[in-house]
Amino acid sequence: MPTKNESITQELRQKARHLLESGQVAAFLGYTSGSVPMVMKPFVARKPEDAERLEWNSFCVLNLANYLPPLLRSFEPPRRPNDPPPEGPLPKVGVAATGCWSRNMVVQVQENQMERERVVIIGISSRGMVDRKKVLNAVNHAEITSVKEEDNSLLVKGPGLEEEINRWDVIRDNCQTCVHPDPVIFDEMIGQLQGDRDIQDRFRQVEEIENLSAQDRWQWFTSEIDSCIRCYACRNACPLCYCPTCFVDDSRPQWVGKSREPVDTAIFHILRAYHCAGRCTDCGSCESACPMGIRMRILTKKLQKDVLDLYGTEAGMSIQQPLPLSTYKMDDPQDFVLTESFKGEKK
Amino acid sequence: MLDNKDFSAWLSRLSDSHDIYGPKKTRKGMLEWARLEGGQLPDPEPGVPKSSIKTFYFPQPETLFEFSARPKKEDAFRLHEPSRHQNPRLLIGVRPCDARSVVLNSMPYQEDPYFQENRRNTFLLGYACSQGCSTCFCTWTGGSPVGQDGLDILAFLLEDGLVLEPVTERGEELLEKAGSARDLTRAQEQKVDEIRQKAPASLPEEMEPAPRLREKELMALYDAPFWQELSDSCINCGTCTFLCPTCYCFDIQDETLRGRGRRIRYWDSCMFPLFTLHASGHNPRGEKIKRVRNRFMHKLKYFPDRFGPLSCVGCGRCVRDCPVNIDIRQVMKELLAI
Amino acid sequence: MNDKAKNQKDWEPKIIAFLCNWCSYAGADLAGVSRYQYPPSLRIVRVPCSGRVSANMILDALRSGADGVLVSGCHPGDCHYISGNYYARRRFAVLKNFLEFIGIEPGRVNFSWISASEGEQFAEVAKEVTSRVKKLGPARHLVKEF
Amino acid sequence: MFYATLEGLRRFKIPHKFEFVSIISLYAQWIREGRLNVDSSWNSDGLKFTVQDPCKLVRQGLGDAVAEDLRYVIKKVAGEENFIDVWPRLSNNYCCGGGGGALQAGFVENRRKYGKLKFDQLAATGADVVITPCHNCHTQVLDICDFYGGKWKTTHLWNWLEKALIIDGSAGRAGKD
Amino acid sequence: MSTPKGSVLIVGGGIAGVQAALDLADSGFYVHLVEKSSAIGGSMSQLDKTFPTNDCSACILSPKLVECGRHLNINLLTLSEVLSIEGEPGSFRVKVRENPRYVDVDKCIACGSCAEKCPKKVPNEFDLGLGKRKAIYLRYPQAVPLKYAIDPEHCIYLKKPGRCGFCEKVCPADAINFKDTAREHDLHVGSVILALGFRPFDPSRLDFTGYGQFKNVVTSMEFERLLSPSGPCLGHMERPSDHQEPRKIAWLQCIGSRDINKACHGYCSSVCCMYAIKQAVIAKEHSESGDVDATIFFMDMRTHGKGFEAYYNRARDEGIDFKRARVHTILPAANDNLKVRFAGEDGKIAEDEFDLVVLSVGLETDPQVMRLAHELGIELDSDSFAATSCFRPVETSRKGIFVCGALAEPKDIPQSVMEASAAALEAERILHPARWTETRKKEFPPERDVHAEPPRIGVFVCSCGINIASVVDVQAVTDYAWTLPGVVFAQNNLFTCSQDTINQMAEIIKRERLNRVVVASCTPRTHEPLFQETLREAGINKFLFEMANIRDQDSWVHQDEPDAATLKAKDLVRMAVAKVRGDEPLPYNSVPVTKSALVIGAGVAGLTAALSLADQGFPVTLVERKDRLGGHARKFFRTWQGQEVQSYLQELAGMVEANANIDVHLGTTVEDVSGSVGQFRTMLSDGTEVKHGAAIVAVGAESFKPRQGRWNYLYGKNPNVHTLLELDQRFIKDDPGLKGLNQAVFIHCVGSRVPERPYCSRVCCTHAIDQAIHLKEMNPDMDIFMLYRDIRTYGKREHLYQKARSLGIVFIRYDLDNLPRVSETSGRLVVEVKDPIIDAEVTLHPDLLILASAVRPRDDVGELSKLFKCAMTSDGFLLEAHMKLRPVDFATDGVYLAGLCHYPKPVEETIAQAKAAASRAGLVLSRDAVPAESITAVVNAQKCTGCSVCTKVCAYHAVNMDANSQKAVVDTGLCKGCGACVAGCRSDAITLKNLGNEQIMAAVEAAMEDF
Repeated sequence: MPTKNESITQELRQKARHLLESGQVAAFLGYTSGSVPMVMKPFVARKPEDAERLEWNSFCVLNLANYLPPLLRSFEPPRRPNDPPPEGPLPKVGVAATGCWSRNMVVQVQENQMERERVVIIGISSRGMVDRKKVLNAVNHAEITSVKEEDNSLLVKGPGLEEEINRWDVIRDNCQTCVHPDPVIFDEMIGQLQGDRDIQDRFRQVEEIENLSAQDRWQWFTSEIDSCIRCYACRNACPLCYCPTCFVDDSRPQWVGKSREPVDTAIFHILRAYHCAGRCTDCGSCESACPMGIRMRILTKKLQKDVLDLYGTEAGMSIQQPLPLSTYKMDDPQDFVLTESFKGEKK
Repeated sequence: MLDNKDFSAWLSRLSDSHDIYGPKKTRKGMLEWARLEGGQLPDPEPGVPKSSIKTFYFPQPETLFEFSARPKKEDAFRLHEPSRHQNPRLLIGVRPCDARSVVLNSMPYQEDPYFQENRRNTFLLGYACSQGCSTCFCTWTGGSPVGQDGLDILAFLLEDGLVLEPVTERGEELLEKAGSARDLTRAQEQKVDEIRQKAPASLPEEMEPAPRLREKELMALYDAPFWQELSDSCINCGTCTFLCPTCYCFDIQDETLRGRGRRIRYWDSCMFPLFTLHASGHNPRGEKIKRVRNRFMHKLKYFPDRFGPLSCVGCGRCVRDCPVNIDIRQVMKELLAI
Repeated sequence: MNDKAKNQKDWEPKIIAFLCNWCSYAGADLAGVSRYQYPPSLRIVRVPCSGRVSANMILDALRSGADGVLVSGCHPGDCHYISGNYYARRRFAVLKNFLEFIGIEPGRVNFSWISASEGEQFAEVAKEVTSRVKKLGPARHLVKEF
Repeated sequence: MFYATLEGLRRFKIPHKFEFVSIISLYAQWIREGRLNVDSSWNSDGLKFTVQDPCKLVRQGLGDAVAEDLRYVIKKVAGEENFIDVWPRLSNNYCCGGGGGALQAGFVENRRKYGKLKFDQLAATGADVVITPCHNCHTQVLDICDFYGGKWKTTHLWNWLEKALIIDGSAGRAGKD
Repeated sequence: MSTPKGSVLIVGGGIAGVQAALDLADSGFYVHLVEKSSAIGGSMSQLDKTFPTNDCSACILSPKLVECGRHLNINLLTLSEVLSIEGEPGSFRVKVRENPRYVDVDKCIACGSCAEKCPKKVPNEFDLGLGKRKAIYLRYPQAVPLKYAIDPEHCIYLKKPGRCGFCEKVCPADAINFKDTAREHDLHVGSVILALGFRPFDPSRLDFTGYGQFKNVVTSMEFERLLSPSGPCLGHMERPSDHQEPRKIAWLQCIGSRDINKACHGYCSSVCCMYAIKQAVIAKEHSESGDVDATIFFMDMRTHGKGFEAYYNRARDEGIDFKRARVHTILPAANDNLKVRFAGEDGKIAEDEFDLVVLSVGLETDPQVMRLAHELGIELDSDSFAATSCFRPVETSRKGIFVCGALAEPKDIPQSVMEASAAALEAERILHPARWTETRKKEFPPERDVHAEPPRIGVFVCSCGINIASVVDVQAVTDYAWTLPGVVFAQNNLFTCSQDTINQMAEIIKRERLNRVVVASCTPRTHEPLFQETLREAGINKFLFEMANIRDQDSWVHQDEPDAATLKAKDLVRMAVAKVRGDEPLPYNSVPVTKSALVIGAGVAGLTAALSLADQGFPVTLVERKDRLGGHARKFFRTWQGQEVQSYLQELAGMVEANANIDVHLGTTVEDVSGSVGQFRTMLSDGTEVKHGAAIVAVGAESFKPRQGRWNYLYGKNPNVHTLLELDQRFIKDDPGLKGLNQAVFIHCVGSRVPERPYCSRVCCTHAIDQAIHLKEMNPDMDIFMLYRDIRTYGKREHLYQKARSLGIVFIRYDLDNLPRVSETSGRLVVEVKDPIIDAEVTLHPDLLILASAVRPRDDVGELSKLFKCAMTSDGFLLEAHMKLRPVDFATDGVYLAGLCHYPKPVEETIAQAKAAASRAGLVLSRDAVPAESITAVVNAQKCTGCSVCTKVCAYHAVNMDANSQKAVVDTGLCKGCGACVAGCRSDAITLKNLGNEQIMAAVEAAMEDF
């Protein structure tokens, strides 16, 4: 009997092949496997037969929304910046999407990065993706040469190594605390929607840090990022980071030094996260992409928590809902404002 | 032959006059370069540390000079040398692939005073690899798990100590201070030989791609169709470049701070949007596919055409840590197939 | 050099104050007109609106060596540009929490609403912010050095 | 009668040439004009006076002017320093509580309950004498003083005017007791 | 009439006078603004906050005052009085006496040294005597002109020459002139506008209030000062007796209003209910203890303005206690507290004790103003307000002399501002041939192109007499400035702003070929324009300039720390130099104007606006969606003053049709709008494309018809149930059937002030009562019952209410919990309602049931508002740019609104607003080009991601996505330079000219420089 992911893979190939064959899409964006265990390759199927290379498993950790806008652009006829848009409908692209990916697609639509009509979304309700680093920890960083996946376990093999690991134990933190595993926009579904998950302590990681002293928080933050090599994998894996010139690349003004110095690295991480405030869906791509094992996701998670607490919104839940930092309410909380807290203190 | 205690004692003595570094396991479980003090020994884990040793030759950032940004002060616009590191550095536990990268990088940086100064000032004590990892392929690139290129001293790790072989004169000088060296026992000699024999065999079969690639026609490689699929999955991050021991591209920037300024050199990556960006705004490598291609063409074609060897030591870092599993070994095979 | 100065006992903090032109900057003027005295720690940067102030600017001030930052705008509803301070309020609420989350001491980065007629309040805020920053000591966390 | 006529003409907008004047205003006018000579020196004991402003005369009738005249006369008669005003006063003074037929119609309990407010107000002045220039007020104030145990004397105005009157501007007072 | 004079006299420098002055001066007329006190600003400057937005009064007023004070075409005559006006429209001779100030305004730098030294303390009239000022004084901190004045009543020297004279000794500018004398001015003007305002009613007349007797009874105006941060207790809210914060405050409404008994003011003062609520809200907010009990004693809560009812509801939710009770007396209690006795609606007597009682005093005309009016031959009405009529709301009895603001009737600020613009329009209508004949225009030499030059910065460090120099070592600062990068000249001046220094500065700029200038002196808010003008005179672009505020924000606030202040001054200069280095010449943006207008809607508002503009020679396109002119007003019988509406409307429509300048498009709607102020292009549904410089939206509203639901009351089911307008129809037809009726019942607030339509429709109380009176007059035997919630016959309309009651019309109050119930038995209407006064159910059998139903916004207003990029309120009315001070402008420049689409209002207010809108539109149409902001946002398309954050946060719709490139583009005509987009942009793709991130960062970095 095939595993759940094997079934999904089959159905995904079928649907992608159909979309490509029928000409509904010019390409289908999914994953294929590569040469290293537990690392999947985002893959663009351009011909119906490519669909057979598509694969779905628990290691599809990078958010495919990240690839969509440039992929869609690549199918537009070339034109100069001020030429009018081409007439008639433009080619579409199909894509597989879990809850968070689809929410990032919503944000991309809201932020004018792509048109909803141009993507055919095959929804997959997510069962959570595996954190390669957790697996490595579980085997004490022994070398792994193959991993076989069952529905609820992973069989890990390497030189002198064979171990079965409980799948849920090595699921990424963001997936373990994920509330919305279902796609919010899709054209077709593979499998059933599972509904929102009831997670009591979805912000536990954040709260643990909040409860530290300022000094300890700084200690945590600096030690978390001190290994950063400024490779920008976190930024580049993020579907929100589409600026042609990122603030770190700017030299006029020079917001932040470009090299590996603690203050500049800190400011890079602060601003990168801050720029995601109200937009981040906690897809975890940043953390998954980081070669140095930095848990920068906690930063965006904190912002997600505050935006939810302060303004009651979560990113990408619907195309109509305004992005929280480009809107306001008259009675937004303002206890943080000194002159307002003066009032409070005197009370 | 030094037992671990004597080795430690030697290092401890050396640390008065040298800054000593070696790979240690971090709290996150990965192997990384760390300052070793008071005779600390590196962790004897197999494989290469996360970062390559290029940090020591090609610091991130390197201050080229400093200046005052206030034209009317006495030191107005006068450039001065930054205070530089004084003590010689000794790196311990360098894997032969990393050591070889210094030799390769030295080729384009022949005339670079900063690089050469750092090279003069840095001593390498290498650890021979007794077993290749699944991502290793030094043998393809002209290296060897027990190779000596770039090292001052090569060590073989045995259960009860290390066998140290001087490679350079200055390595020999350094070793002289080790003092209490003992002669090798037969068993130990056998063990070293066994490593020399078996280690290369644990790696993929030699292909000698460099000469074959040099022979290929440039444009045929450049126009190969597989680049498209490769770039489809690439996210243009700098992981491969920054972890790579032989990626040596840099950018330069002036920084000012509170009325003072400095010019720094820091790592660049052909993956980044500013790479080869012209002042006009035009970038000959404006698209992802061109950047991805550049990285591999540089390593596997342009560099060999210019200097002979590949600009790759087969350490496997890029293979291990690429978030989208772009594998240079695959690329090599694709290119060789053309 | 900077550090040495900061270690001295008579260290006076430098606080960058981004004040909106229409309310808080005018409030600061009124403090002067009314001769309310406050510590000489503020370095006021006049901006058109608190909505002009971005997270980048605040971080840049800290990176440049400011011991503290104050951003002050019109009271909600009073914005000369209709809604600038409402957007600012959201940006700052999120930023302030976030900076504190990563360990920037509460009191380093401050926000206030001060109207053109609140000269005394301006002086009060200046005193309060200065005393908070003084208690924290010289900023170190995000100060760029070379 | 006075008020009924006044209000009748006013409410039904009956054209008329009447001028409504209270005797109190005339007293005041005459005192001002020197036609009535009064002197407060008789009040050597310093009897304290206060006043009730009758609704029909002041609030609903002729307004504050007559009430001011009333005070003027009292001050002249009893001495400026011996007058203690109530609060509230003039048009805004409390009703005695005996109006609207309450005195005649037999609602004794209710009337005295309403009058309690008046009693408290007058008692608060500590005055020895309450001038009530209205028969109805007079009876009510007299009754509540008695009922609630007040210490004052309730009188009309003329009783005291007469005490202060200087006859012929020279030889003592008429009716000096 | 020969060519009229191109100048106007405005009497009164309050907000109405100031608004009229600015409107006129900006549209081509020279204005003499006469103000009795030493500074303009009027009553509004004394207020703390304004309702319903709680805006800081000084903050929103100040910019207007400053603009007025600096205006080249406004001659400010403070301390002045009008003596006489002779002549006729187009040519009046006016005598004005300017009383001596004893301070030379050209020299005074408002440093305040004089007042500091002046030994004579005087009760401060600005604080209504609650605080003290000196005999030499500034009326208030933001006074315009910002010049001191000597009060001759109290000056020791002026009383006894030779004594005192300290001010003269300490004045660093030699500005004191004890020999100053009164001057008389003979002015020749074409028209006159009276904006003399009101005075607050003096409650000492009302002895029951205890005002003047008890310290803790204050008037509402006094309470404003107690709340104000610039007031006597610096905004700490103290009660007078012991300077403690009051915990329990009562407001007493209708003090001196709606009182024909003692106050002799039968009218309603219109504003007191709202300001009392505002004060209660602010008191709660202000309170340091945080628990203030606020109680408002009222008769009818009159929150009939835009946003007022919501404000009232919010106040109630916030726990302010509204007591429908008339207070009998304030009694003294222990601790200087006050006991308040009152009878509730249930008739029960209750008592409560308060720390402070605020008397919500009404507005009345100052007797001095009455005398002046009398002398000028201006007729006043029985309430002593200037007599006007509904159809001519700003015209006085004397031709060519107009009135605005509270002088004509008590009113709030927006209404006054509206009338001010309307009065300005009336003057323009007479004087338009003389437009631009008397105005002055500043000429500047051509500007040197400095683009290619390296920065050559000049730094001028001001001593400001001793204001700066006594604390800051100005010489050290000057020497220091020389060392800064790019600085090629630095100089210290005694007074940088003095005329001779200014002239010298212009010379130095030329001689040294400076291309950037820094002045280190006082605040740019007052002085930047002066120095910028100097740059222009010296032939360089005025935006190459920065100020370092080393006085207001340095020497004055660090008086005891000269060393630190000097260090700070150096920092500030260095910051300014760093900033100015990056400044670039900016264009003096302007947009050429198409000198014609589009008016949408041909009701009373649209017709009036169209005529008002056409009469001045501006072509107007008038668009009406229906196929005839007249709009909503075609259904009206008469105004509350009794004038017939239909005949007026016919006259108005006739004039419009006859006017050659008006192009009427009936049965037409607006399809599309593009462009911005000065250059709109509008497509009409009939295919016409209209090019116009300004637009007035006057699309009206409609009457709510309660065909079903909770407010139905058998409307549409029983033939005897009418709306007000339907009854008006019967009046217009003079329906004889109305005469024989026995009983009529009116139900107020049908569909207004209810959850689904929470606003008050403002007009219905007056309308219903007027109809009731009309019915009663037709048939005095008819019994008429008004079922109401609060009677809102504001202003002089209160007289109608009084009349209705005197006619025997019965008023029964109901509330939302106890709605009247209407039923039918065999065709006969039965109305049941509970009368709270007699606490009993009343059953009525009316022959006629009239529903005073709501005025509701039209559904299609939203479409139109989108076309013109205008905002709407949550109620669906159009939202003006600023509720208080820009009541007829939209946030979009060049678009104005009038009439019912703004909010329900009676015809006289509609006419005033339409004229105001025409006046505002005239500001644009009267000039060849309109200035636009120079410091605007600019997009770097290469960096732009097209994410549209900038377009979302722009309040002016100035940033849009280019349809082709999908990158942001800025419409510089609309951009106001606030920078919200810049801060919102993650990729630094949009920036502000001369206020870009790089420049701000340069200043920040400079601040941190070690030296």
